[in-house]
Amino acid sequence: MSAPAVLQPETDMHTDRGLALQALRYMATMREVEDRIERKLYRQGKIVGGVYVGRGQEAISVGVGLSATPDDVLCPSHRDLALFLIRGVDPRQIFAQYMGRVGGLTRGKDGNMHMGDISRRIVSIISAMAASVPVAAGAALALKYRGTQNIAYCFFGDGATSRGDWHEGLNFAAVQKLPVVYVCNNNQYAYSTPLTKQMACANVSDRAPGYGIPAEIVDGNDVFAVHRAAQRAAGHARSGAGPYLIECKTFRMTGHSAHDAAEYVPQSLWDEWKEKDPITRLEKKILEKRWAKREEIARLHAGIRQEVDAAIEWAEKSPYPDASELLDGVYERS
Amino acid sequence: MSAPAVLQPETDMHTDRGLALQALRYMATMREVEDRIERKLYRQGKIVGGVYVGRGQEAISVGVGLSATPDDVLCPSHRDLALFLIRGVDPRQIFAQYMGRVGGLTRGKDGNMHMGDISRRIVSIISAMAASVPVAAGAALALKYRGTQNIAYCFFGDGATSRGDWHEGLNFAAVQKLPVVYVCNNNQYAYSTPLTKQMACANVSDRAPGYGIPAEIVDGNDVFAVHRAAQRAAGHARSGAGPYLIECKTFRMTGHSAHDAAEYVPQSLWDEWKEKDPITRLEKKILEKRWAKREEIARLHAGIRQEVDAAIEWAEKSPYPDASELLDGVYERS
Amino acid sequence: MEMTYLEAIRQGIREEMTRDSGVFLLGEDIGVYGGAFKITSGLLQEFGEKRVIDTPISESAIVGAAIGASLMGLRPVAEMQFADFITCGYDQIVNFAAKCRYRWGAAVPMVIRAPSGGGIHGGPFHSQNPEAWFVHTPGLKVVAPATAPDAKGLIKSAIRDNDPVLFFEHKALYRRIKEDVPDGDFTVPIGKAAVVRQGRDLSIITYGAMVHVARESAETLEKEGISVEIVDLRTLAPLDEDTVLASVRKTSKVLLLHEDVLTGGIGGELAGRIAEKAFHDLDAPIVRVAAPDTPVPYSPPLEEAFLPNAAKVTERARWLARY
Amino acid sequence: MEMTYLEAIRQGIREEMTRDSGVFLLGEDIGVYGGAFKITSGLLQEFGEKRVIDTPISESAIVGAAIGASLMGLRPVAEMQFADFITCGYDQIVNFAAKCRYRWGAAVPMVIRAPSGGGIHGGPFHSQNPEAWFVHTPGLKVVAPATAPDAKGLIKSAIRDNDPVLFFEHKALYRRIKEDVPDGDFTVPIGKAAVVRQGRDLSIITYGAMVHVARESAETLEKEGISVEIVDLRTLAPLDEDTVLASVRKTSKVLLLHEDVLTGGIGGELAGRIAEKAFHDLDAPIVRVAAPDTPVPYSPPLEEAFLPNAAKVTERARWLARY
Ligand SMILES: Cc1ncc(C[n+]2csc(CCOP(=O)(O)OP(=O)(O)O)c2C)c(N)n1
Ligand SMILES: Cc1ncc(C[n+]2csc(CCOP(=O)(O)OP(=O)(O)O)c2C)c(N)n1
Ligand SMILES: [Mg+2]
Ligand SMILES: [Mg+2]
Repeated sequence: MSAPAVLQPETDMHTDRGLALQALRYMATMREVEDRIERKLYRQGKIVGGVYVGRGQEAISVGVGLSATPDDVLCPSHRDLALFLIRGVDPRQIFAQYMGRVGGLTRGKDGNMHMGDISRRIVSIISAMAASVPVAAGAALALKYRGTQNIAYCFFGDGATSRGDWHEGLNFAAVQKLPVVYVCNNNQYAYSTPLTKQMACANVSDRAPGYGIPAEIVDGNDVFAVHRAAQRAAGHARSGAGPYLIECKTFRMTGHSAHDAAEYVPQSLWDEWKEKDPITRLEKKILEKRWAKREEIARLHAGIRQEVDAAIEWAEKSPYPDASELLDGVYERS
Repeated sequence: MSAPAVLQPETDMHTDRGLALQALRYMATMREVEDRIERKLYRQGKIVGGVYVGRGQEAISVGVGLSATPDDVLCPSHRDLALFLIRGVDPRQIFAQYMGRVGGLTRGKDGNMHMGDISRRIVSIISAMAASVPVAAGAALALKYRGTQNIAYCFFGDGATSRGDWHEGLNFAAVQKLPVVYVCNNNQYAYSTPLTKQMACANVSDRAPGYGIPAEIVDGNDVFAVHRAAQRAAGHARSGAGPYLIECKTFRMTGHSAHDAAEYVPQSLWDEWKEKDPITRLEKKILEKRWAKREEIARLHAGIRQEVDAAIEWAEKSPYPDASELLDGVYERS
Repeated sequence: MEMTYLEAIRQGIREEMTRDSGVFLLGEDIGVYGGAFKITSGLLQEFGEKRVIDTPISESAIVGAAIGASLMGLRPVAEMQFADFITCGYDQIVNFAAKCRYRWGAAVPMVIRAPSGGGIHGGPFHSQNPEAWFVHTPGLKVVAPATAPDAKGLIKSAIRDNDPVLFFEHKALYRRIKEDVPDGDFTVPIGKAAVVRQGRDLSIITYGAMVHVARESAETLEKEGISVEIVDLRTLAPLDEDTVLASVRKTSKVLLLHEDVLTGGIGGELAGRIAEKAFHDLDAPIVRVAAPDTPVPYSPPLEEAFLPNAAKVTERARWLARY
Repeated sequence: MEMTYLEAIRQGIREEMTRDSGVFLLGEDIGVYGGAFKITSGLLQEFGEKRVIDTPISESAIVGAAIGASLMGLRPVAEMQFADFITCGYDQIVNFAAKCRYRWGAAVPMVIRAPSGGGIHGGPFHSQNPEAWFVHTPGLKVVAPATAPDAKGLIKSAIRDNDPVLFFEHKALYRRIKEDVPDGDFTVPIGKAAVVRQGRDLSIITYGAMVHVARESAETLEKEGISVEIVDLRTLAPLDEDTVLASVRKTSKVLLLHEDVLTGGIGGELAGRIAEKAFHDLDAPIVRVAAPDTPVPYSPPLEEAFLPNAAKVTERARWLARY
C-alpha cells in the first residue's frame, strides 16, 4: 500500500479499498475547492456573485458519480461539484467559472454552479429548482431512443421536490419508462425553510409510489451506502424498468449561500451532523480497514491543497471576457 | 309519498330517501341540460364554441355538491355542471352562457363551463387543467384565516393530476393544513389519452401519501358512496386536520367534447359502463327501496324536460352582448 | 399540389421525419388521436410509438423533455394543444431553452408548435396570440406563417434549425386556406420577411392570419386608387428589419397590423425601429391596428369587435393614404 | 424620515398590514428568515404566522393561493424570491389572475412583489427584468418604483388596489438609495407618471433604476448646455400616455430608456404611441437605449457592457440634442 495509490485516479474501484480511496480523493477535493470559494475567495471579494456549496454532502455526488459510466448523462444540482471533477473538469476551470473568467466553463456568461459541458454529458442547471427534472427525462429519452444502455442521473434537493416541474418530470419519465436515476439530497432545509414547511410527508421517497417507481432511503453521508444504492438504481434503470429514486438523508453543513449565516438552524443540528461529516467518516473507515495510513491521507490532503493553490493562481490569471463577446452565442450564428 | 316530494328541492336530505330523490333531481337535470347542449344545440350550430359535458359522471358533482354547505367554496372542473345547479344557478343562465348571451354567468365574455359566481362561492376554472388546485388552497386559506368552519372543494380529472399545479397545490395545502376536499373524477381518459399513458401508478389516490394526506377510492357512479365519502372528507377538513382526497372511479359516457366521436375508446368500455350509468342505477335503487314510483320518476323527467325547454327558450331570447361591452371589466374602472 | 395550411404543416413534418431519424414528436393526444386539430394524423401509424409520443398533460415536462432530448442531439417537435397552454411550460422555454447556447454553448434544436389565434369562438383560453412574449426573449426564434407554402417551408426550416423555434400556427387558417404548395423538399428561410404585395402609397406590415385581412383590405383600397404594399413578416424573431425598412422607405407611410393585443405587441417594436431608423422617410404618423387590450371574448359580437378585420384596416389605411 | 428603498417598501407593507387585517404575506423564506433581501424582516415577529407565511418552493402555488385568497376578499402580497422565478407561476398570473374580472367579474386584489434587475452580478437567472411580458397581458397592473417615497406610496396603493398588481422592485436600488420618505399614511397613485426633472431640449422616458441613470446623464448634459426632461413612468401598465405625450410635445425629442432588453421592451410600445399620437411634434428620430438582446451575463465586464449606463445614455442624448 503506497501513497501514490491514494493520489491516483486510476485506483481500482472494484475493490472496497479502491472505491474508498477514489471517493476520498474526490470528496476532499470538492471540500477544498468549495472551502476556498466560500471562505476565502468570496470573502476576499474575488467572487462577486452567489456561492452555493455542498459542504457535508460530498458523499452524494461522489457516491453516485463514481457509479456512472462516462456516457451516462448527469444533471447536477447546485451542491454537486464533485460530478464535474469526476467527469474531468479541472478545478482551475471551476475557479475561473466562479470568478467570471474566460477559463470557466461558461466563459463568464454565467457564474458558480450554473455550468455544463455537453461534451462531458453534464447538463447545466438553470436556477429554477427542479427545472432539470423534465430535461433529464428528455435526455434519458434520447439515450433510449438511440438504443444505448446509458442512463441519466438527475440531482435535486428536498425543496425542489415541491415544484411542479419535479412532479411533471418524474411522472413523464415513469410513464415512458425512461432510464433516469433520481438522486435527492435531503439536507432538511431549502434555504431557511425546514422540511416541515416544505412537505407534509416524512420522506421525499414517500412520493415515489405516486409515480409507480421504486425508491430507497440511504444514509447520504456514507459514500458506500450511496454508491451501493446508486448501483442498484442504475441497474434498474439500465434494465429498461424505468426510473428509480434514491433519497440521501444528509445535512448542509453551512449556510444556504456564502452570505447566509444560517442562524435559523438550531445548534443541536450543527453538532449532530458535525459528527457525521462524510469525509472524516470515510477517513475513519479507511484507517480502521487499514486501506491507507494516516500519513497517506495527510499527503492526499496536502496534494489537493497544492493542486487547488495552483488552480486558483491559474484562474486568477485567466482573463475576463472581452466586452465584445457580449453578443456572441444568442443564436448559432450571432 | 307524492310526486311533489320528488320534484321539490327542499326534500329532507337527512334520510336516504330524501338524498336519493334530491340527487336524482340534480343528476337528471344535469343530464338533460347537457344532452340538449351536446346533442341538440351544438349540432344546430347554436353553440359556437367548445362543449364538455359530464355524461355518466353526474353522481360525483351531485354526491359531493349535496354534502357542501352554502358557504363552502366550490372549484368545479369542466364536468361538474350540477354544482352550479345545486348552488341555484338556473338552467337558463347555463344555456345563455353556452350561447354567448348576456343572460349567461359571464355575459358572453367566456363560454361553456368557464363560468363562476363569487356571490355563490363558485370559482370559475380557467382552461389550463389543475390551475384551480392552488387557487382552491388559497380560498381554503382565506376560510381558515377568517376563522370559519368552511372548506373548499376542488374538482379535477385524472389527466389534470399530471400537471405541476396539481402537485404544488396539494403540497401547499397539505403543508398549511388547509381545509380542502379534493375530488378526482377518474374517468380513465384525458381527451384521448388513457390512464396508462397518463400515470404509472394504479390510482390517483396512490399519490396522497406523498402529500401526507388521507385518500379513498369510491365508486363514482354510486351517488350514495360519493356522498358518504364527501361527508367523511368534509368532516376531516372541517376539523382542521387538513386536506382529503376522494378518487371517484367513473367513465366519460361521451366524447371529450361535442366534436369528438371518441373512437379511441374500445366498445367493451362503452358497454360495460352503460350498465353502470349513475342515473339508471339510482333510479333502480329508488324503485327497489320504494322511495318513489316509476310514474313519479317519469314525471320528474317530464318536469325537467319542460323546465329545460323553457330555459332554452329564455336563453335564445337573451340578447348577445353589445360590442360596446368589449372593453368593460379589464380593470375595476375600465 | 393544392393543400390546406394544415396539410402543408403535416407534410413538412412528415418529410422531415422521413429525412432525419432524429426527428420525433411529442404532445398531448397527438398519436392515437392525431392531435386536437389532426395535424399529426397518420404519423403514429407511419412512424411508430417511438417517434410519435402521446404525453401526459404536462406542458412543462413536454418542453423540458424536448430540451433534454435536443441537448442529446435529437430534434424534438413538441405540440402545445393550444398556444394558450404554452404558459404552463413558460419557465422551461424562456429560461432553459432560450439560454442554453448563450450560457454554456449547448445547442437546443427543438421546435414548439402552438396553434394560436382567434376567430374560432374559442374564448379567452383557446384564442390567444402569445408570440410577443417570446419575441421579447433573447435566444428564441419565433415563426408565424400565413400561407400553406410558407407553413411547409418554415416548419421544415424550424426542424432543421439548431436553435429553439416557436412555431405559431394560426388556427383560423388551418382549413380555411387552400393553396398550391410545391412538391417535395424545399425550405423557407427563418428570418426573412416577404413582400407579398407591391404597392406605392402605404405599407402594411403584418403576419399570420392578418396577412389575409391585409390583402382583403388592399383589394378594396385598390378600387379607390390606393396602392398598398404588404410585408408578411413570417419570422417574428429575429425580425427582418431590412425588408420592413425598405418598404417604409418606398411608401413613406406604414400601418402595423396584428391580431395580438395592442400594448406590448410586435407593432410597438416595429414602430420603435421605424421611428428610429426610417424617421425621415415617414410622411405620416405610424398607425397600429391590433386587438384592444382585453382577453379574447367568447361571444361572437364581442369577438368580432375584438379582432382586427378588413373594414377596420381599410378605414385606418384610407386615413393614412389621405394624410 | 431618511430611509432606503428597501426600508420604504417594508414600511409600506407594515402600515398596510396594520391598517387592514386582511393583508397577509406569502413567499419563500419570508418569515423566519425575513426574505432573501430582508424586505419582510421583523414582520413575522410582529404579525405572526397567520399573516406571514413561509411557503414551499412553489411559485405557481404561491400565485394560485394568492388568487384564491384574494377571491375570498383577503389581500395577499406574494413575494417571488427573484423576479426571474416569476416564470414558474406564469400561467396563474397571465391566465388566472389577469382574466378573472373580465371573464366573470371576480376581483383579484393581490400583489406580487418581484425583485428584478441587474447590476448585482446575479447572472442570467437573478438579474432579469420581466416587466414587459406583463405589460403585454391585459388585466394586470405593473408598477416599478424608482425612489424610496414612490416605493412606499406605490406598494400601499398596490395593496389597496382591487386588481392584480405586479410590483417590480429593483434590486440594485434596495440599499443604494436613501431618501426622505414622508412619515405615515400616504399613497402614490397607480397609473400616474412623474416628470422628475424639467427640461427643454429632449425627454428621457424611463423607470426603475434607469431613472437614476437618466438623472446622472442629465447632469452631465446640463453642463454641456443640454436641458433634459425626465419622465419616470412609475406605472408601466396602465401606461400614463398623457404625461409621456405632453413631455414629448414640449421637447420634441425623445429618448426611451430601459434596462430590459431592447426588442419587445416597453420602449417599443412607447415609440408606437409617440409615433402615432405625437408624430408632428417630433423633431428627430425616436431613440431607444436598452440592454441588448441577450441573457444577462454574469462576468463584470460583460454585465457592464450589457447594462445601459449614463455614458451610453449621454452619448445618444447628445446626438439627439444636436440633431
Ligand atoms: C423556482 C425557484 N424558486 C426559488 C429559488 C431560490 N432558491 C435557490 S436555492 C433554494 C433552496 C433550494 O432548496 P433545496 O431544493 O432543498 O436544495 P438545497 O439548496 O437544500 O440543496 C431556493 C428557494 C430558485 N432557485 N428557484
Ligand atoms: C394545461 C392544459 N393542457 C391541455 C389542455 C387541453 N385539454 C382540455 S381537457 C383535457 C383532458 C383533461 O383530462 P382530465 O383531467 O382527465 O379531465 P376529463 O376531461 O377526463 O374530465 C385536455 C388535454 C388543457 N385544458 N390544459
Ligand atoms: Mg435542501
Ligand atoms: Mg379524465
